Amino acid sequence: MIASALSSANLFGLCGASLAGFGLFIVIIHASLLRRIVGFNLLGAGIFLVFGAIARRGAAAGFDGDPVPQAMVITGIVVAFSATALSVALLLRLFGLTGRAAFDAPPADASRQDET
Amino acid sequence: MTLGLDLTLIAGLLALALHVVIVRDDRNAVVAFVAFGLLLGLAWVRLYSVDVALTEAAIGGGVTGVLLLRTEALIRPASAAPTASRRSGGALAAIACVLLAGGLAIAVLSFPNPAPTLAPEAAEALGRTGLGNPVTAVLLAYRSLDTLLEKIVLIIALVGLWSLAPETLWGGAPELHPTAIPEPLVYLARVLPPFGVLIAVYEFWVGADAPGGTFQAGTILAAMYLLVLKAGLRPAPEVKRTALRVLVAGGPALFLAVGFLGFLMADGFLSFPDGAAKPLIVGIEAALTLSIAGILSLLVAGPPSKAPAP
Amino acid sequence: MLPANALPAYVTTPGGFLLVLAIILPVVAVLAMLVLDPRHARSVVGATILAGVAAALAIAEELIRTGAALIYVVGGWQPPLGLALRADGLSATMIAMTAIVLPGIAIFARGLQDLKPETRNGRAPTTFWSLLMGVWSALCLTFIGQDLFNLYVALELLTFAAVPLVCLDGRSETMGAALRYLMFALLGSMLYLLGTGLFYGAFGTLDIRSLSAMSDDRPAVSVALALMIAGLLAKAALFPLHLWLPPAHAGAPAAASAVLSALVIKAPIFLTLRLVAEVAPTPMAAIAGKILAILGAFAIILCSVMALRQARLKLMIAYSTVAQIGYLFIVFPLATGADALPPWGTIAWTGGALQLGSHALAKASMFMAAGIIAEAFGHDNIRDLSGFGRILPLSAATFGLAGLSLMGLPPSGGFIAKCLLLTSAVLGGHPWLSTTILAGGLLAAGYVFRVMNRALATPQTPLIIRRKIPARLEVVPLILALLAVLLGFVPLEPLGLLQIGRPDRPAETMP
Amino acid sequence: MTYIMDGFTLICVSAGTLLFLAGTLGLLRFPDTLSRLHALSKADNLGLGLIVIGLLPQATSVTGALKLVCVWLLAQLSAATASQLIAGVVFRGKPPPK
Repeated sequence: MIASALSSANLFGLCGASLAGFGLFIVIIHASLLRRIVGFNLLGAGIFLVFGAIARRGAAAGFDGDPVPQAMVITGIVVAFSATALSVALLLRLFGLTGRAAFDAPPADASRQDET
Repeated sequence: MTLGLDLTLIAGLLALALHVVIVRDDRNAVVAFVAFGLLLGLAWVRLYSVDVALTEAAIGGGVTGVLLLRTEALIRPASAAPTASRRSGGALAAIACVLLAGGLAIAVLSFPNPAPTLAPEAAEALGRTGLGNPVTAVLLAYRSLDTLLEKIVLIIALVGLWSLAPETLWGGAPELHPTAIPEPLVYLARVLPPFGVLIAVYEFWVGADAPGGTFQAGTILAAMYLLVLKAGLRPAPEVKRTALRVLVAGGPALFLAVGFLGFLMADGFLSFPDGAAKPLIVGIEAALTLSIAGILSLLVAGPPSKAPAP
Repeated sequence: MLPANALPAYVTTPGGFLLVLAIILPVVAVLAMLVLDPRHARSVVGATILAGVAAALAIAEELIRTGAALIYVVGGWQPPLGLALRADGLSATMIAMTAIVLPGIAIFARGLQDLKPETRNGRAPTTFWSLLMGVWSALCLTFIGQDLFNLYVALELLTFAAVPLVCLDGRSETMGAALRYLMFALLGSMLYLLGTGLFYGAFGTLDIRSLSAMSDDRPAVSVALALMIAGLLAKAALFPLHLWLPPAHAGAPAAASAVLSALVIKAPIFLTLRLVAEVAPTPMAAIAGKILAILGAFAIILCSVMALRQARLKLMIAYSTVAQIGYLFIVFPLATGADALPPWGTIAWTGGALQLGSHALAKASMFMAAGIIAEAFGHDNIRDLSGFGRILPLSAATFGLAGLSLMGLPPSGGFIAKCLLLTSAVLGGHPWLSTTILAGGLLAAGYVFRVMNRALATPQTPLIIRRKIPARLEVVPLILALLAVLLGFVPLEPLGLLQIGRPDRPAETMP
Repeated sequence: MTYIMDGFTLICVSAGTLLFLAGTLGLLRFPDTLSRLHALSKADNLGLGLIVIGLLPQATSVTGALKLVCVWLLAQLSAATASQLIAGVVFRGKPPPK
């Protein structure tokens, strides 16, 4: 019983690890800023699942999981949501001002162009 | 049997994540992400973290999904002409991600057995708070400073979000509803909110002793309010209104006030007097629930898009 | 069962409540400004700054008087279940540094806003005050937090307060810069959070004191530290993760640039220092130190060259920030490499702390001077600023004095800092590090003189003044620049103040 | 008695699951949006309804049973609205509103 619970926790931990990998890949590779924001959310979901696996492994004292990492995940989800809200608002404003939803040139090049 | 369920769940999560990575269309990716959020809620149930499952389903799948879908609809003209995703760094990025996932996997598998845990300490200290739900105890007693500051994070994010409005619109009202409001939406917005409020009150009330609590209740309230706004039953409020700002600041302010009360009545900042812990915590939670509902719905509503009345 | 149980419990010290005040006072201001009419924002901030500076001074005074770290156990819940706050000598120095620079910037921002009284209670000024208070609270918590997750909350608070500062003026290019900054910062936070989780999974605690006693070279620790340090570097803009910084810091309004460049980036650097010096086991700290120093050296050379090539004054200063951050990472191998001394006893440690402080003062004053110049002439193209020293002599003097510190010329805080680092590098047998330090100084001299040359040149066509700048506005940056110079008069030896409260563990771990 | 109840649950839940499967198949295979919608709402209404009815005898308390019924009613409400909205969009031949 305990062994199966532990292995299930580990499975979800490994799932979280892969999700974090997928999320990071999107964040690095996709030009679309909206997709990157989704990528951040995937990365976050993976991280939280790792926390969840840790919490489940720490089941003791009559609790089904360690409440401390669980509470941290709740805090984390809320913070991640406000990050999403802020970045979406910035993206929409950028779109409203420029009509684009991706970064243009890398800033190193943009900064070197001469002023008029 | 349960192993099969877990594996199915994990396979679904990974497949949806992969879909988000490779699909060309942004809308498709966002829809897949919403489905992903709901499956993730189930995963949390399987991890016996019902509190987190409720939060994840409400925020991760629900409100974030609304936000992303709306954004996708608004910026679709830009994404219609797809910008070439960077091919050059692809291999390098893939290596970085495999390294991250692999390192994490090794770390997860190398955790000591039996796992170190604070559950016994949390259980032992639970008596001092009078609460029954250990997660609520962690959030509002043991690590209340984290929770308090996280509310400030939300408020700062909101202030920053409002500041993104053009100069003339600052302090005005956001606008959510489309020009033509579909009939069924209005019907839903009339029927659902009473249930929603009831469920939110229930979640908040049981949160002290059973899974549930301020975040979950606040998110449901926020969702109901957003539904009402979206159906155009009520105009969105101007964000400079004092009543609205008092609502937003009220929860954290009460939390702070009780925190300072600890200097006078108990062992110091954020400590509760003996025996009064539970009523104080429930009081804080009530105010926080309203504040969270306000903050979350305003974060989804976005920066003001109508000029304030003079 | 765990070695953590052998550690002494945290006991709240008599002055401990001051730590709570340092974090909470700005938070009260944020809430008050949210509810009150924008007209009152300035008085709220003024009162908070007075109280906050008093708290910072009281912390320093209490620390020096007792000679021991200040500790506060929040809510009476003992770590690892609860949270503790702890200020040692270095933390108190950082808090004091913040309490000097931040009010200076606030006074400057107030003066700048007074130039346009019609928008004084408008969007940008009002938001600036709220965000400034958010930054202050987050910085204080970063300097005194003892719990890795608590520190994560501090980092997020810092990020969310800092990002909107970048795009306060609402131009489209600053929106892009802000979004890029947010994405780098978020990635950093997430990697940091991931590391935090791994630490919890491995040890069941996030309390830094327990972790420093328990951490060993098991795989989870290596992965966790690598993730956390990489995340913090993205936030600190260490080469090659610096791409977001120049457009963000240069695009922000003058006062906001000063906050970002002088203060905000110091928080992740401070945390990196704590992770490497306290949590990482010795062999891992040595490896991390080497990598950080190499990246730091690249940052110094490459970004100084980039600074030399910039056409715009603010971009030049921003690139100079990336270069000067490099010096802080050179500290790592120098401080942890000496076998006979603990890190905090080395001259490199003192040099690093001085570099942190003097850069904060110098960079804040430089950005403010650049803001005055941009306000007066309507642009900040270095080529077209010939003779600005005649019109704005005080700002030119500010620029020159701050430049002294960046170049590392005596007398200045930067000189002492770089001199200590150089001595440490020579004694420790790191010839390439000493070469880098010297070369970085020369390059800094190049870009500072390029501006000073313009300042003192005779213009062919007289500069057109768009707006008259009152002298009292110029005085604030000048005072900060003078303070940066005055730091040059501290004695050339390991400072006692920086060693108070170290080590944070029982004496038996002392070598 | 319990045997009968368990049998009832088994039959109802299996039937519900089957309907869900059929609905999903329809969602994937039907040619146009409206018929897909039809398949989906069948699964939602009948499938979920059958599962809830099947689970009712297993509820340990009256409130538990009431909660189950509430779940079904709320799902009905949201599914009906969503279907209406989607159908409306199809009818007007426009992309969905924001």
